[in-house]
Amino acid sequence: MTLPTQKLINDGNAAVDEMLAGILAAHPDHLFRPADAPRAIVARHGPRPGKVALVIGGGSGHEPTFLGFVGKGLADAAAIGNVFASPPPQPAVDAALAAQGGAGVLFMYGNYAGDVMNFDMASELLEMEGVEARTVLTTDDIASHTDRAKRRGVAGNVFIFKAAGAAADLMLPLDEVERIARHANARTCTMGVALSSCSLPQTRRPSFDLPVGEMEIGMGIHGEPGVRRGPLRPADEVVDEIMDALLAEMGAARGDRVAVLVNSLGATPLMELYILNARVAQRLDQAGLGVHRTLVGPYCTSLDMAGASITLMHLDDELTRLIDHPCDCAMFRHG
Amino acid sequence: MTLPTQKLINDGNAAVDEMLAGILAAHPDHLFRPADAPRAIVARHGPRPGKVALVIGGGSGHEPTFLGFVGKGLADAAAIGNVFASPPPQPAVDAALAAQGGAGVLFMYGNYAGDVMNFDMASELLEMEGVEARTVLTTDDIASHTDRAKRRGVAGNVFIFKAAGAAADLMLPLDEVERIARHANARTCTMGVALSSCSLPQTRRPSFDLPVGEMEIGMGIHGEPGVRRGPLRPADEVVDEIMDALLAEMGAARGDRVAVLVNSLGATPLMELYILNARVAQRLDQAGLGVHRTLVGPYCTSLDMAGASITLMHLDDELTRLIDHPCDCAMFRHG
Amino acid sequence: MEFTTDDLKALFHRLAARMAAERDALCALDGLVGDGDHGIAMEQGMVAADAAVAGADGSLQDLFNAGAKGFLNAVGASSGPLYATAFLRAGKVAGPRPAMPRDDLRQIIAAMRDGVAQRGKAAPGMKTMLDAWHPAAEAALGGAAPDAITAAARDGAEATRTMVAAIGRSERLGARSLGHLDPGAVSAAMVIEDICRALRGQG
Amino acid sequence: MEFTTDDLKALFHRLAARMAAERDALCALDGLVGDGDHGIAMEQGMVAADAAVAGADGSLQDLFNAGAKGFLNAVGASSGPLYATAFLRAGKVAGPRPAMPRDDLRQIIAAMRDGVAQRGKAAPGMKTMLDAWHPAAEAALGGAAPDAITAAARDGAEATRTMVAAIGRSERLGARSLGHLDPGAVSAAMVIEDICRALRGQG
Ligand SMILES: Nc1ncnc2c1ncn2[C@@H]1O[C@H](COP(=O)(O)OP(=O)(O)O)[C@@H](O)[C@H]1O
Ligand SMILES: Nc1ncnc2c1ncn2[C@@H]1O[C@H](COP(=O)(O)OP(=O)(O)O)[C@@H](O)[C@H]1O
Ligand SMILES: [Mg+2]
Ligand SMILES: [Mg+2]
Ligand SMILES: [Mg+2]
Ligand SMILES: [Mg+2]
Repeated sequence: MTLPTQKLINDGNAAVDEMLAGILAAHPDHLFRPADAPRAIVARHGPRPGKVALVIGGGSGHEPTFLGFVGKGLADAAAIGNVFASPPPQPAVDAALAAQGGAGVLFMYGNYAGDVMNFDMASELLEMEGVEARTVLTTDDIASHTDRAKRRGVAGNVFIFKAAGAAADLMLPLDEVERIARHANARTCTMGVALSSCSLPQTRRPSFDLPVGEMEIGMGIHGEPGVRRGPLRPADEVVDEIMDALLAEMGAARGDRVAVLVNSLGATPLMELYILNARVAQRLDQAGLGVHRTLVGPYCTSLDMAGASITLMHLDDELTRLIDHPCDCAMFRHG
Repeated sequence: MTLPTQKLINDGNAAVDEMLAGILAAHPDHLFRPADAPRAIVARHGPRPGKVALVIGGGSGHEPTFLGFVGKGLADAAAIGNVFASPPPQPAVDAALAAQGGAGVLFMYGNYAGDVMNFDMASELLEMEGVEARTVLTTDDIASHTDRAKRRGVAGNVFIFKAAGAAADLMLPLDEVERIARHANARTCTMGVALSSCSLPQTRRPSFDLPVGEMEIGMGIHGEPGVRRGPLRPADEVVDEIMDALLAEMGAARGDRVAVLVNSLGATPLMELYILNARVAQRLDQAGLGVHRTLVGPYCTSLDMAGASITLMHLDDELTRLIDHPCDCAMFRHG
Repeated sequence: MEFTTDDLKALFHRLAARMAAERDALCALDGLVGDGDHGIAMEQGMVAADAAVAGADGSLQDLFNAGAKGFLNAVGASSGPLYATAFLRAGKVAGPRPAMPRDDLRQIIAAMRDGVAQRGKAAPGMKTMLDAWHPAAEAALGGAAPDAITAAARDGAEATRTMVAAIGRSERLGARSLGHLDPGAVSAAMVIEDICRALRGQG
Repeated sequence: MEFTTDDLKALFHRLAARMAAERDALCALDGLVGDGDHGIAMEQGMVAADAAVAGADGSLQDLFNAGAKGFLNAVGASSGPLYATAFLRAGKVAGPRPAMPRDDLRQIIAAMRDGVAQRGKAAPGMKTMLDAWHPAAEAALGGAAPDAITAAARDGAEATRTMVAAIGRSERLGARSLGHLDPGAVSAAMVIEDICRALRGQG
């Protein structure tokens, strides 16, 4: 029998609520929780009359995704689920009602069956309250399906939410914010590898078995198996495999520009991420692509999983402006 | 025989230089490397005539410490050592010469025998070039010695460097910047626990043996053993042990204010850090202490070690102003 | 002997205990094809449903509705909307009655199947919990004995081993999902087994 | 048979190979009381020193100076300044000569001890590499046979087991350092052993 994994937690079932208490204590200037809405987190600055409310959400365990991206210039609120579990409809409704300013709500979240069912129920409930809610799913994980519409949403969330949040902050109408969100999603591609399993706070057991010496290629952010398993290879070869796939998918022309995210799945430290980025930069240079901005760090994690993902957003003038738009979130700032 | 630990690296011996390449590629607007100084990293904005140059440094493997704190309003340059190894004198000299503006250099680094020897040699070399160099060691790890002067410098570096960097950015003279640095160090206390060993990129073996179910209390940031080993306990109990020690050491009066850092040693994700912070906030509240600011995340790491540390800086009006002073670094921004 | 609100409370209580006991095994199954949390979702959901039902007054339908709400709000995930919808549909069948003939549990099983199918938009053969609910519902409506309904559910769950997932979290696995059980189908067979105990008059 | 610049180059080459071979064992020792990297520092340092010395021309002193610089710049850490200073002091003893009597290696050992002591500000008994260098230097100056010098270094390293660290990275361990060897003393005994081979005329 495997021994429990080492975690600094109290009761696994209380982990999410205790985390939220710690977040609210750390970031009182950025975030608050509406009365009677224990799983809705709202930006102190950002939501305002006439502004489309961007409401994001999903399961916990991906921090700083989602709630770290709630703040002026980015998302207005987040609905918080249990670990790796879509929130039920109520927190999404709570978040939307607290954040909405009369110009409609845009729900954005990763494309997972559970999230779709719960957020759709939330939309129906909002409709009954007379609040218009639209939905844009993120589907950036190119390893998860050949059909774009069936892909998972993973670390590319950061750029996609950022573009939509900037559009909403610029007071664009719901149609426009929705169009931009779809456009941002369509131009964002991610692929990742895992070097270890994660383990849930409730079970404290590895969710799956990944022998030392192997890695999972195309791993999702919940420990869902990837496209294949293979021997752990040197960083440059891992990057090359991912970049070959991303560049083929993206079909960018020489001279085009991209935003880059080299993301830790949780346990992989900055040293390794920057080693990956050295090769990413070389590959982009060889492809004749310009780098507009590079983010490196834990942006979309999978609890304590070791591994990393690479995201490219294929910029155009519109997306560049939106990516450059300032934002001020508890766990992400720009400009 | 233990199997090699899972890392996304190429050649262990090249890890630091490849990391630096990845950092320079990611942050060209913030950082540059002077010609012929492969292990000196200098802020693009910040160094200027008449300003004291704050030069920090130490071994690699603690990212974002040190080079992530190089930037306008914080450190002017960093000298980069091998993994867990003080840089030799030359990078420190290179960094100082590239950053200095005629008002002298302040070296700040953690109190380790190797760093002291190498930076002292660097100071002697600078003296020969007619550049005045002073040194302030950080000694915030209260678990490492009863005698403050013999303690290690650990995650408290972030606040201590921040205060000194703000003083230098305000164009205060060397005497004042040095005084403030000592003052900031004297009022900063840290203690940490480890839940796993780290492993060096060259050996890819755990540096020490920590059985599942146990933790090391008072662990240093290089895997140096702590004050004792004990069974892994619930997060709240771990926080209580650390907070008891920090509060006793700090001797703050009710109504005083603190800055808080809940730091990951590398592999511990945000969820666990925020669970710790929930308890930290409770304990500070019970002690009648106000929280001026809370940082949560990987700020001073130990490669891929699982674990966390808690830092308190006991603020006064001067330190509050300096902590609030804006800074813009590749891996740390404020204001 | 009719199926009363007390029987329904007892059923929810048994389901909560059952899912708690099976939690780690269901998580392990989900770890192979999904995200490793199905046992947690089912335990939290049934425990919350049990608490809600235990604390509720009223008709069978009222209790089913309370269970639906309790399950959904505690869980979210895929299981939350699926079981919440199933319980709401069951409540409609049970209606505002304090008790019903035990044989109406056959319609309850079928209604739950319908709820899962409607909410999840899946069809049988897609390697989901529907692959347990669907054959069980067919057997129940066809008048099969309780043990045969249970067996149909179990066989349906077992058959997911040979299916390639076509919906839900494991859909992206493609052929890699072959050979593994669908965790939601396995837990569904357990739920159905406990309903069939009640149908048999044993609980 | 004198000790020539070629002999010195060979000595550095042997030290590089030796430290590479002992790297993981030294790292393991350092893992118990320090930060686990001593073998890496000694390998990188000696390999760099070897390369610098191999590529250098000039006197024994020139080669020692090149070795010092190569070691220091490749390593930093504690070992870097300590061995760099040791080599610089050795170079002073060797002087601007193309060769020297092998017996002068006794003064070299003593000079290296002095360099380590001066740079590290440690005293014998503090559980550092000085606990190998110091007894070896005393034995060398006292005219002991090469094997006896080697043994003195080794016994000194072995004696660190019973010492409580009073300086350096393991100082903060207090009594927890008891029972463990100091990695720097262990590697120093290896370095001294190779110098003693040269003193014996074997290399
Ligand atoms: N669209 C769907 N229709 C029917 N059942 C589904 C559907 N999507 C998922 N499921 C079921 O849900 C189970 C997973 O539930 P759970 O692990 O609790 O949720 P999540 O996938 O959100 O982690 C699957 O094993 C499958 O049986
Ligand atoms: N002040 C000192 N004087 C003499 N030797 C020292 C001193 N400090 C450390 N050492 C030696 O250095 C060794 C550690 O070297 P190394 O692991 O390479 O450096 P670091 O401690 O910087 O990781 C110790 O085992 C000890 O022998
Ligand atoms: Mg889930
Ligand atoms: Mg070291
Ligand atoms: Mg699941
Ligand atoms: Mg060491």
